[in-house]
Amino acid sequence: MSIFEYNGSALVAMVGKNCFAIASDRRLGVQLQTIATDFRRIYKIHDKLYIGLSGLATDAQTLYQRLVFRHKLYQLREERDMKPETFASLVSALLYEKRFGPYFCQPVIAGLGDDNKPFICTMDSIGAKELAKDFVVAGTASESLYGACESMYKPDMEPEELFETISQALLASVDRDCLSGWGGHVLLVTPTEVQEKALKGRMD
Amino acid sequence: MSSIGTGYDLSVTTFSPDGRVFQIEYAGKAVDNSGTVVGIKCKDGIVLGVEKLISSKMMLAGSNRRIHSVHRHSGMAVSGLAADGRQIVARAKSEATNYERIYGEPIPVKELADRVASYVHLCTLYWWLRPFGCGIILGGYDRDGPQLYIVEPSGVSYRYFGAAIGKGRQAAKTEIEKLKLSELTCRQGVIEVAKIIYGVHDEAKDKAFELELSWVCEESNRQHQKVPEDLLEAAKAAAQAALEEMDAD
Amino acid sequence: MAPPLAQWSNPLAMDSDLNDPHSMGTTIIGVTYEGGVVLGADSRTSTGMYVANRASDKITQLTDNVYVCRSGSAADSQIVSDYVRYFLHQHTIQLGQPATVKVAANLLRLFSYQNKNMLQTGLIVGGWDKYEGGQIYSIPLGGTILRQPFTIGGSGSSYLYGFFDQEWKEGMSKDEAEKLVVKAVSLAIARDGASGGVVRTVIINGDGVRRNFYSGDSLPLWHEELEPRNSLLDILSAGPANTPEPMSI
Amino acid sequence: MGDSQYSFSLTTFSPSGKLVQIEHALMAVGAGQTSLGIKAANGVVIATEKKLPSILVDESSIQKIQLMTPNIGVVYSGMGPDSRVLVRKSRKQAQQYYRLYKEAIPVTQLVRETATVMQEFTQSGGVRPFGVSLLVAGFDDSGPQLYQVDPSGSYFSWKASAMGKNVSNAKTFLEKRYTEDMELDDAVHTAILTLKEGFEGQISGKNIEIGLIGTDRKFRVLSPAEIDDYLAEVE
Amino acid sequence: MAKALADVPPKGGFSFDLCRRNDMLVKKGIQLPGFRKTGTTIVGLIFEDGVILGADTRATEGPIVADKNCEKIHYMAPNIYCCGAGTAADTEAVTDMVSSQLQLHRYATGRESRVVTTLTLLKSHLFSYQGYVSAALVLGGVDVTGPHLHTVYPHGSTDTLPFATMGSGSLAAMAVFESKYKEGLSREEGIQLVSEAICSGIFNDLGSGSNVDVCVITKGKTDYLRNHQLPNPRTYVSSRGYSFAKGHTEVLSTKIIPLKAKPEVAVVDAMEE
Amino acid sequence: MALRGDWVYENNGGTCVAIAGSDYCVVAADTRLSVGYSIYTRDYSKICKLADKCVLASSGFQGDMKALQKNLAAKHLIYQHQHNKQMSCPAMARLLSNTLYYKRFFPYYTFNILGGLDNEGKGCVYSYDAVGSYERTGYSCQGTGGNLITPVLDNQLKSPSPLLLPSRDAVTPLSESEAVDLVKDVFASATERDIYTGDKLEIIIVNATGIRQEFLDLRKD
Repeated sequence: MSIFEYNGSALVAMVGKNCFAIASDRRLGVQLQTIATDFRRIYKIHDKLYIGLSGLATDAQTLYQRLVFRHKLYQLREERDMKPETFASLVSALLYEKRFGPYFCQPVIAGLGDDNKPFICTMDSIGAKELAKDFVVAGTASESLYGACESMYKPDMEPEELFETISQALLASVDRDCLSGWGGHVLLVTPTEVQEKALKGRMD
Repeated sequence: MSSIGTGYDLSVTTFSPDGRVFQIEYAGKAVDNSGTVVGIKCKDGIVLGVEKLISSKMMLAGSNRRIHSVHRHSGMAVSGLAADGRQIVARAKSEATNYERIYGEPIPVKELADRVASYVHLCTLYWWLRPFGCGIILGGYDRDGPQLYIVEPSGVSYRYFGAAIGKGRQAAKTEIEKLKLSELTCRQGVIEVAKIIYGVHDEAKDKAFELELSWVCEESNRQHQKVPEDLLEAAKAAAQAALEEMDAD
Repeated sequence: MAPPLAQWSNPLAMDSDLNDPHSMGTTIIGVTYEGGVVLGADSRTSTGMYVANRASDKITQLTDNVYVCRSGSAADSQIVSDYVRYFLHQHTIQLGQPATVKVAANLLRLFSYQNKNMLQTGLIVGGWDKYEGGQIYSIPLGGTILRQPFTIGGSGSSYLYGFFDQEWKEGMSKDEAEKLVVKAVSLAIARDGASGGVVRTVIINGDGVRRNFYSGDSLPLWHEELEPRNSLLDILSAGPANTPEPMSI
Repeated sequence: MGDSQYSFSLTTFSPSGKLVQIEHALMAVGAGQTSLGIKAANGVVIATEKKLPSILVDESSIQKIQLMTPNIGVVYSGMGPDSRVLVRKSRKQAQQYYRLYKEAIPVTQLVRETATVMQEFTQSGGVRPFGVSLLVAGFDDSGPQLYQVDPSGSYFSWKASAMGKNVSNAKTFLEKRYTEDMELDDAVHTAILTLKEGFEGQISGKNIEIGLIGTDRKFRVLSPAEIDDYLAEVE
Repeated sequence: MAKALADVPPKGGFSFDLCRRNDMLVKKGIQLPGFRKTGTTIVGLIFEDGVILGADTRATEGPIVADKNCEKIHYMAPNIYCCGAGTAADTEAVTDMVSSQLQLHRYATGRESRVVTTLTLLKSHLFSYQGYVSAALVLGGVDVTGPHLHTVYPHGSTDTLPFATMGSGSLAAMAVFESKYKEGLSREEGIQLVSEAICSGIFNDLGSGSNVDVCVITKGKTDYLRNHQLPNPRTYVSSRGYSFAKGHTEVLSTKIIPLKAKPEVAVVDAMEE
Repeated sequence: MALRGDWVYENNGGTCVAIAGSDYCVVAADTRLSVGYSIYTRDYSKICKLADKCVLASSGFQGDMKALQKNLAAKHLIYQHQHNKQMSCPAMARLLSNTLYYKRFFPYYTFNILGGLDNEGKGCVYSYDAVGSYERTGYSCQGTGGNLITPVLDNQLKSPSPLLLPSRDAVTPLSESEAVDLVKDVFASATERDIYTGDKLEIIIVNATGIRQEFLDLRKD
């Protein structure tokens, strides 16, 4: 068994026109046994920057704590929020530091930059950044998500359409992955507001 | 300016106002008051000779040697504080073996002299060390031929044809200068060295002394060795004879 | 639906081949002659089955008068020779004269020996110095050092032992020696899959160093070897006159 | 550096509550060659005298204004060798920041890091304070910035500042000439005029140095020929 | 201060504190995740006035394409670039680290970086990790001593060549070079040949794909031709498309958090005493 | 790649899709045959016509694919001789299942989809695992790109739950041209992300008028 399959997860972020959405499933399992059905994998760094951590939940939480610590330190020191690009580099540096004993975590980072330009990015567990203009995925359902997003994604979607697209992609994908599911969380971030929605999905 | 320290002579790390380091000069004095040590470079090798002053008649002849072998091909004669000398010899030995271990060939005499000099010099640089109270004559025979060096307590080192340190160095040097070193063989050199040592010995101040002789030459197969017993006795006899001849004049 | 019996076998297993450490299945030779030495090597560097470099230079300069032939892991032999070159430079400056071949060889030996658990490299050192003339040292895998009148190394050497036992003669001339080396390397290239490309030689003697290069198509052909010829692509593009008959299917 | 736990700081309080070592360091700065900096609306300029001990020194081999990052330059007054230590440490710090965040270090951050080093040297065992003040000129997302860092480790953001031998005259001059909406070219002219005040001898491209940064965010040091052109404009 | 810095990574060092746990997991039969690789074609050649480097743009994770348009030609110095193959994180990290060292070295010396300096820094890092940092590189640049092209293998061995290829597509690309390379190519011929070699890798090696990146370095000038060729556009887009009407997805709950517009802070210079 | 140890199979990659409609069946597969990082050929048809209204698409190990096709063809020939008619698609589905299960402990390393029209002229798709477990569905996808395509088909063709009573028809609501369009799009998508899928798409459309073949170029990298 791959260690990524211990808890199971599905994460996806997608870019729209001046907005982005990041979504995850809600299941936390220990292999095939479901432990929690309202688990959150997407963490807020600041109002316009979110990170989703797929993979081993214990590592995800540790990593999240370190990231929040580093970000708060940065905020105090520099009196500003981190740009998404900067934050991605920080995550990458923290992961690569453990090159030979990695956190079993594959992060997905999504944020709005200075001029509300959406930024999304994912990495492998040792911090190899992958910047994409359209969508990024991670987790046990990543293959399905790749397929679904590759078909369904359109450039320059408005927030409503973006929400529908990412939700459909997520739900379609987790239904074909037994390690993730139980609906989903979607965060839709536009320059003016954040919409946080819980999706209804198959409960298995 | 005065050559006494007046407070500037307490540490090796203090210069006097006229730019001297008194501690090193004092160390030199310890050498100057010690028994004479002579070394000459003959055409086929090096001869080292020491006037080893005997402080007590109870001392066993041949003990407390002042000539030491450093490596197969080199040796040193020590004048001044014998204990300090042993420290230097120990260092020289380790440098020599270390060199051979790394480079696979015996250490060149020049390199050995350099390293020993650096070591001696090192002890003149820190307030928590004192300089060595001894001078060294280093002789050796390597692929570039026989070579002779002096290492002073200051860490200075020069190469010589003939060298003398200790009490009778002035007289000894005068005597060495009279020799035709480039024509002399070591066998002859041994006799000459013995004569010089006997000649410079001050019977009035120092009672007894023992002559120590070593060589490294073709005859010793380029190895540093004590001079053979019979030759030593012959040299002693010749020196004694020369002395008596001089007295007779 | 039942799960499929097995997921596919690791389809990426084959990329291991190119990620193999870079190694030089090699033929290297060192030969002494009257007045100097000749070093020779092929030029093939391979990773697994892939020829990573067909014109590599395995005869590396250490000092003005000493060269080394490298075999085994490319990374290891490069690092060892880089370090030794650096130490020899220091040593040359310290001594004020060129390092001897023996010193160079001994440094390589020391490195190979001290890190024998980590290094996969066999070396042949050759050079000339004024003390011992031309010398060849072989430093095989574990850090042994052997001085030999001639030595061969690398995977191709197994085809050459008998040849050398027969052909090597004491007191060869420079040309005879070089001819022997080129012939030997080309023989090994013919038989050993891990050796190939061109032949490089380095001749070192009292007058200096000379490098020679023998391209693959200038080498003699041995038993059942084919004439080098242009690739099929060249023949096809040369035009209808040379077009070979298509094979009938 | 004296890292032994027994080594003690050389900078200690005097009975009157002053750290005289720091004051002495400031004296060293005050005795140094004059440097100044002006923040314009669209950039920053820093300038300094470059008087050499002898005409035999090859002036092209000496550069007093140095780059810390492509968009931050620095000049010192006081002991030249001390500044090298600071510049080296700051450059390293800037690179470390870049490698962590893949983003150029903001001027404020770099100045603070540099100031931290200077402060540490007023409190650590076995070391003395730096005998230099620095003028740091940079241009980042927060616009053009000019900072002065002193041996105590304190730092200030300035519209225009001067330091070194001619401080008071230069500052008075700058106070008179400075306007908020000054363009970079005007600032260069003002800098030259300020340096000219109290300059001993004939000013030329060879005995002053000017570094500037504009909206292109590339700090560069002017060549003697370029300075001569500016000098011609001023006259 | 010291406490706060405790979490800051030591310069370039690795942290091994999770190794024991991870080894334990492996012993329990758990598979460690694969890392993102660039199963890559990278090439380089020397032409009449400089060096041309080329790379494909596919990054893979097992049989899946993780990134269709990644950058594999890394900046080392203004006159030196480096193509990377192998584990993506490693190539990225090692080139970043060395380019930072070079930058400091340039500041300290005031001179243009040399290719050999870069080569030595790379190989000594890679050798010290004995191949565990798996970066295979093609390094090219032009310095005072002329154009140079080197390959660096993960174990730290290096080669100096007039034309070089690396990565899983290296055989395909080398076939092109071996048959068509000649000395003294012109700039256009060089770019053409490099593109052809990369395309050969893109089409014949499944680990390589998507687009062609080219970097031309000549004395005093570097042209990075990102996506020089795009030989693999998507071949079909559904005419019908997938559009989902608003409300298509069933939503359980919605929370809307309005974001305050950033208050316009009057620019006050930070002062600190 | 050598066949190492006791693992005697290779996976030659490729993806197959089939969609059943009310009066048609679309069966499609790419034509890339590869192993490891190499492409063996860009033009290998993974689809085989077994009977007039019955086609088989398979991916997996090419050797087994070929053997299985021959085996079925032979059995079908015998069937024709014995019954003097073409085998129906449901019958062929059962035959295929049996053939696969016959080698339960040394299976054909193939992932199959059988598509065609049933006795009533309705489209039918049968999906298999390597050892013969099968079911009739409205659409199916197998092979290396299967994981990528399945969720899209799920989303677009959402089939009624097999648990519903009375059971509903497992055919898709799309028209034939819509289905072909969908197939082309999902393959183009899968080719973007799956390295083993590409080169060319072969689409077989079975309807009352017979069998039609279409091709679409895919990415070749």
